[in-house]
Amino acid sequence: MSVLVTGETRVVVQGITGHQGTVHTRQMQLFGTHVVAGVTPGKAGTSVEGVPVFDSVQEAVDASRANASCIFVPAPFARDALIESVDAGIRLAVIVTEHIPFHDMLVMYHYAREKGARIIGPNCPGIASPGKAKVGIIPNVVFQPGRVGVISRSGTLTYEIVNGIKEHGLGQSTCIGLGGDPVIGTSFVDALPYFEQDPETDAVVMVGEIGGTAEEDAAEFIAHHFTKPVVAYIAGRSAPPGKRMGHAGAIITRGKGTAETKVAALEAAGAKVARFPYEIPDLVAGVLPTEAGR
Amino acid sequence: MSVLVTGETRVVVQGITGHQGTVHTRQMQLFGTHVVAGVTPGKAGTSVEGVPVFDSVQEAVDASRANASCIFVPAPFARDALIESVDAGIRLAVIVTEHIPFHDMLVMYHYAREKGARIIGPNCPGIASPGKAKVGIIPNVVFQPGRVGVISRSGTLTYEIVNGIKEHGLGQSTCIGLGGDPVIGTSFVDALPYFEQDPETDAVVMVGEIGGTAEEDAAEFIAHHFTKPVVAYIAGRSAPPGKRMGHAGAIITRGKGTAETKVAALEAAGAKVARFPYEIPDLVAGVLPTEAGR
Amino acid sequence: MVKLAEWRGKELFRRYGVPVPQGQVARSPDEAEELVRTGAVPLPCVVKAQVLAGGRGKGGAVRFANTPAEARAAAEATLGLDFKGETVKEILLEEKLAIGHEYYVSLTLDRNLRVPILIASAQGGVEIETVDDKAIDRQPVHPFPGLAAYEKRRAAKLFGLSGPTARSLDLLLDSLWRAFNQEDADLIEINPLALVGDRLIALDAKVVIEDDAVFRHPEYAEIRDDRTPLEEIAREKDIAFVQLSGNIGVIANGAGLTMATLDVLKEFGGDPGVFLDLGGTDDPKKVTEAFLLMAQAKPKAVFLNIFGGVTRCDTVATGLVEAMRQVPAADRFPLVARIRGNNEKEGIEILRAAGITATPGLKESAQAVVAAAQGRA
Amino acid sequence: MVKLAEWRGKELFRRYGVPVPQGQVARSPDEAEELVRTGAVPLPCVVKAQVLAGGRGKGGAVRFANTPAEARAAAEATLGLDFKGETVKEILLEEKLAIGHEYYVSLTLDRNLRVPILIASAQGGVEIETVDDKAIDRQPVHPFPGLAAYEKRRAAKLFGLSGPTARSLDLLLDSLWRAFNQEDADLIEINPLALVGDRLIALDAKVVIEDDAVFRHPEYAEIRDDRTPLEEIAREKDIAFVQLSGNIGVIANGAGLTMATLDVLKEFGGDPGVFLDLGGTDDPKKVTEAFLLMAQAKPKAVFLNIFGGVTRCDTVATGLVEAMRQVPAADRFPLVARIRGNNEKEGIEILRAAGITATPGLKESAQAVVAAAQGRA
Repeated sequence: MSVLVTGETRVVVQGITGHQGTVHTRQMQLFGTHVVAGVTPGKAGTSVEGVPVFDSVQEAVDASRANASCIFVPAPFARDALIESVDAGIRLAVIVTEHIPFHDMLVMYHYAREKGARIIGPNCPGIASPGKAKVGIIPNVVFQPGRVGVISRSGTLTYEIVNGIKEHGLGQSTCIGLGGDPVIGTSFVDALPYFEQDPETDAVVMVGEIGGTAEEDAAEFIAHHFTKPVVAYIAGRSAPPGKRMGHAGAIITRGKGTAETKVAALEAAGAKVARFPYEIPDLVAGVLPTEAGR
Repeated sequence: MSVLVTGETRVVVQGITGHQGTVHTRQMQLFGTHVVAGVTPGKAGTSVEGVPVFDSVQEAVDASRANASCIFVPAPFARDALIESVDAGIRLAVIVTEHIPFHDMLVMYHYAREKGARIIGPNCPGIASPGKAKVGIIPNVVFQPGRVGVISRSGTLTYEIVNGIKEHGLGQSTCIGLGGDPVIGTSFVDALPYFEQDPETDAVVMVGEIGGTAEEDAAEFIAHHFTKPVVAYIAGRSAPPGKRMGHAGAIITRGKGTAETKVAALEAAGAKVARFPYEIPDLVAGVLPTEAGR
Repeated sequence: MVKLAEWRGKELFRRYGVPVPQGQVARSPDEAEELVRTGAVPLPCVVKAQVLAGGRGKGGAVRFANTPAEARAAAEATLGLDFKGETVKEILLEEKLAIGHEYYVSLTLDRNLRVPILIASAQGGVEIETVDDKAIDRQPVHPFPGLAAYEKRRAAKLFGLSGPTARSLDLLLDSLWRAFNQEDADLIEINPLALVGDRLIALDAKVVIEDDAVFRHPEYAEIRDDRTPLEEIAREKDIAFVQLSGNIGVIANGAGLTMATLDVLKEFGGDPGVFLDLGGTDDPKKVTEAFLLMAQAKPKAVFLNIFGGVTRCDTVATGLVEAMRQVPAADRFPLVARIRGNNEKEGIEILRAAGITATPGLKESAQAVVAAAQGRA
Repeated sequence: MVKLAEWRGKELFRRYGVPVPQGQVARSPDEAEELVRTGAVPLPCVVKAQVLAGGRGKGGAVRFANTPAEARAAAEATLGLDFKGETVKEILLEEKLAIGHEYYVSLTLDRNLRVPILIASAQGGVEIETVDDKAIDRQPVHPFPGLAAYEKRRAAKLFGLSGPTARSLDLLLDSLWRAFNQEDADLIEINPLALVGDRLIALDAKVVIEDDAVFRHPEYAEIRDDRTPLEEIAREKDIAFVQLSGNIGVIANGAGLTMATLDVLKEFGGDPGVFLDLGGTDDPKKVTEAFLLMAQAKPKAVFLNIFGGVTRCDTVATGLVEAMRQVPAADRFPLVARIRGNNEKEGIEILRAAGITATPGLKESAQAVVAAAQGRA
């Protein structure tokens, strides 16, 4: 099993000939991922790190049977790249690209949803299952195979925490970096059911941030539908309130969205909440079934 | 069971205060349907045939727990009516209204699809399960409870055929009139799986027409995924080719769409194809399991 | 369907930014000559009959002119011409362009996929149904995100375009997409789409507007121009009426039942020619109107085939009897009625009392009406 | 975020057909007086300071004038004023209207539902967060079908409007919806939306454009006006930089890690004030630039917290050492570095060689930097 990616995952890299695309194609390969095709319009016939490049995702899929996409194309073209991958039949797209206008992402999200495709990101580190596959940019070095799932809204902080789990002698089943943009394809609530159903996951670490109500919603889900132990951390407990003009945003999340409401909701749902990142590994070790995941 | 409607179906009638809405509310009630609410903006507080009228579908659903909608509102407002019902949580909408621009229907179809709602129609007679519920306008008199499913693209011809089944001493499990518009919410291929899974259906009568490839697609589905006997009829075998400007339409259905291709595909899929409507009841009786459905 | 004449289609193209040749419509030889003489249309020019049927090039409906006098001559030769049943009342005069290549592109609805579809071929300038299937590219376009950049790139690749020409295809396809949606089009077709230097220009324009959407576009209400006069009257009375060759008139309710009736009539050797669909009405006045319309089409015999579901058979019968009273003796026709369903017995009784044969059997009634049409009854 | 001044918001409203009072912007008392004297702005008029902060009415930033001289006086009293930290450089002069009722309406993103949301209240003219939750209506608007007629009817019902006034709300909401999408807005807020006779008029305009979409709207690139000068320099260098009160500078990579660092510093009694997010960069030149920028903010101490995933710790260290060499002696600050991950050992070595304390422990380093800021190190 594992979550969303498996040993059968075959990745097409959209924007493979750019700097990031090329660097991370190599890293994905080193992780053991089947990177089967790349796409850059006008570059068909070339290759990057031994991976053949095509003009379109459809041509790439036809030639390589790719079933997941990793999108590195610049923000102005990301919307088109995602629609192209969905139309080519890809049902898992990791969008690494940052600075995509949320109006574009609204279209991408709902389009993918109608077509039954899952987006991770944008502006995210992606997904990785040690020993199986990685789609995205999480550093290979932080992983070792194990039974702890990680779901995070952060980037580098995720690496730090995943690495902490490894250094504690534990390993990860699957780690998903959701991305921190206003509109993301996969939220905590979307991701948790996969971990619930994954027989290779014994516990989940959830790394949240202040703002929005994604953590409160996750707590609600955990309370009613999640049976595995959860360790959570909320970054920004002591952050100053953002400068925000207009008050419409606050109206939506009224009475939610602060570190306090998130921590309280998660604790009420039975999660162990770490106050600092370095407390996480001990808490995880404490909730794991005896000897599991080591 | 039965298909899509059950004894638990609770209907809100959108456009209940119009002539058609009022007449068919009464007919649905006489069929035994729970018509629990009506909607006509500006008419809240009144009632039609004893059914309370609300300004909006949300108010109707809140007050009546309606779970299906029957839409009679005029074509220019049908798009809004459907979106309103979907947004209010309705997951089955029968659109009786005719002359809805297909550009509107494209939006309605894909929106409902993203939200997991099913549209029957537009420009259709609706759906009925004798002894359970009717959402739409199929005349009550043609029904009697039984084990024959009917799926039809036609209107009056459906009544004729359903009535023929009754007069032959058989009865119907569920009858769906799909509607004949360019874009319909539920096609043969969409409807057949429900009948496959319905333990109360022993055989299905499929009433098609020339044009499009819906019947060919249904044949494909029947060949691979449908295990119950099918009797089909294709209307328009001898119809003259339509006057059509431009040839783009023909390009799409190239080599399909005629009565011949439809009949051939259905016969190849194992269906019995009637040459005339009056042949249907005998064919149905012939394919039914012994003594079933009588 | 509202089918726009070429010149109207090109006016629409201009509004949406699709490049078209410089040109203007004329309705007389004087006007044609004047357009060329004043330079409104540059020379040499093309003179194209404004008819909806295809095959104009081969059919002599497209001519060329190098001088104002030639333009007049072409106009004289074309105006008033009968082209595949249409009389030429308008001609379009356009600059003649040096064409590099001819492509095909269209947008229409794919009913099965339930999305618009972009059809493209590098083999333009010929009827698209003569083009090999493999040379035609079909791309579904989802209405939510709309036409995607990758779809436009694929079309450019198919056409072998790059650089500024690919960019102009991009803009052209965006314009077509906007026009298709904003005008509620059923079909927008450019054939040929011509490469002139490094520019793409729509040499022809086929635009069909969706009938049901005309309420949003009142400007189209007046230009539905492919109906017979009786069809036009029927439309005004909101009766579905189709007139073809054949001598049996069919009045039924519902398109499916009408088609099934046709099938049965043909089976018994009949030749149905006028179809009148009452739809859901049972208003006796409307039924009367429908019959009077039918009488004007002068059928040899008429078959009334009604299944009364919502419709009541007795009120249809009442309208029918009234109609037969009003039809002038000269226009009378043998009538066979087959009515079933709602108030069937009362309806049959009303008809019988008026001397009209009425039975509930489809097969028997069909045989009877065919016999009547063939003078055997 | 690109926050538009009220007058810019109203210009945008005008373009989209949202009714606004007749008015014009002025930048001097002369200009203000002239606008009124020439009738460009009718009397009596309102003189509103163009600042982004709310509460202008109570705060003396809105004045009234009945004569050109009064308009000049109001302009003189307002221009140059310091309002909640903003200096008033522009004023908006507008006709004074007879207001019947004040409503609230806005469009913004609901991140959770992942759709825009229409927020309405019949209690306008006050800060919306002071309005009772039950008096606020929230309607999600799906971007595909767009704003639906039933949603507009619900708003009209909430406002108690009918007839032509309801119809004008309809048009107004359609305009807002178009503006929200076409301008890539983050927020469009009208508070108050005033009923004047039977017309609805936007008395205020708050419009925020999405930063990430400015590439589609180059006209907004020049009017981001809520940054400190250092933040502006950082933006030009494409470095995420936020300046608040507090005396510890934090340089980290990634927003989450930055926030976690802040949490840890606060835990140990620190007062972090400047945040600099290196993001994914490990270009030594960029690291140097970032440090020089930090030096200008004059922190008491700086904490470098890097987890090298993609980023390499050694190149960050190299950039840091170079930066410390360039910082003028007067601007030097105590530095604690905590680096982990990719090439961690090499990085620590480089820093130690340059005399910079570097450890891999977050807790210990945080304690060290707090002590340094408090002069205890």
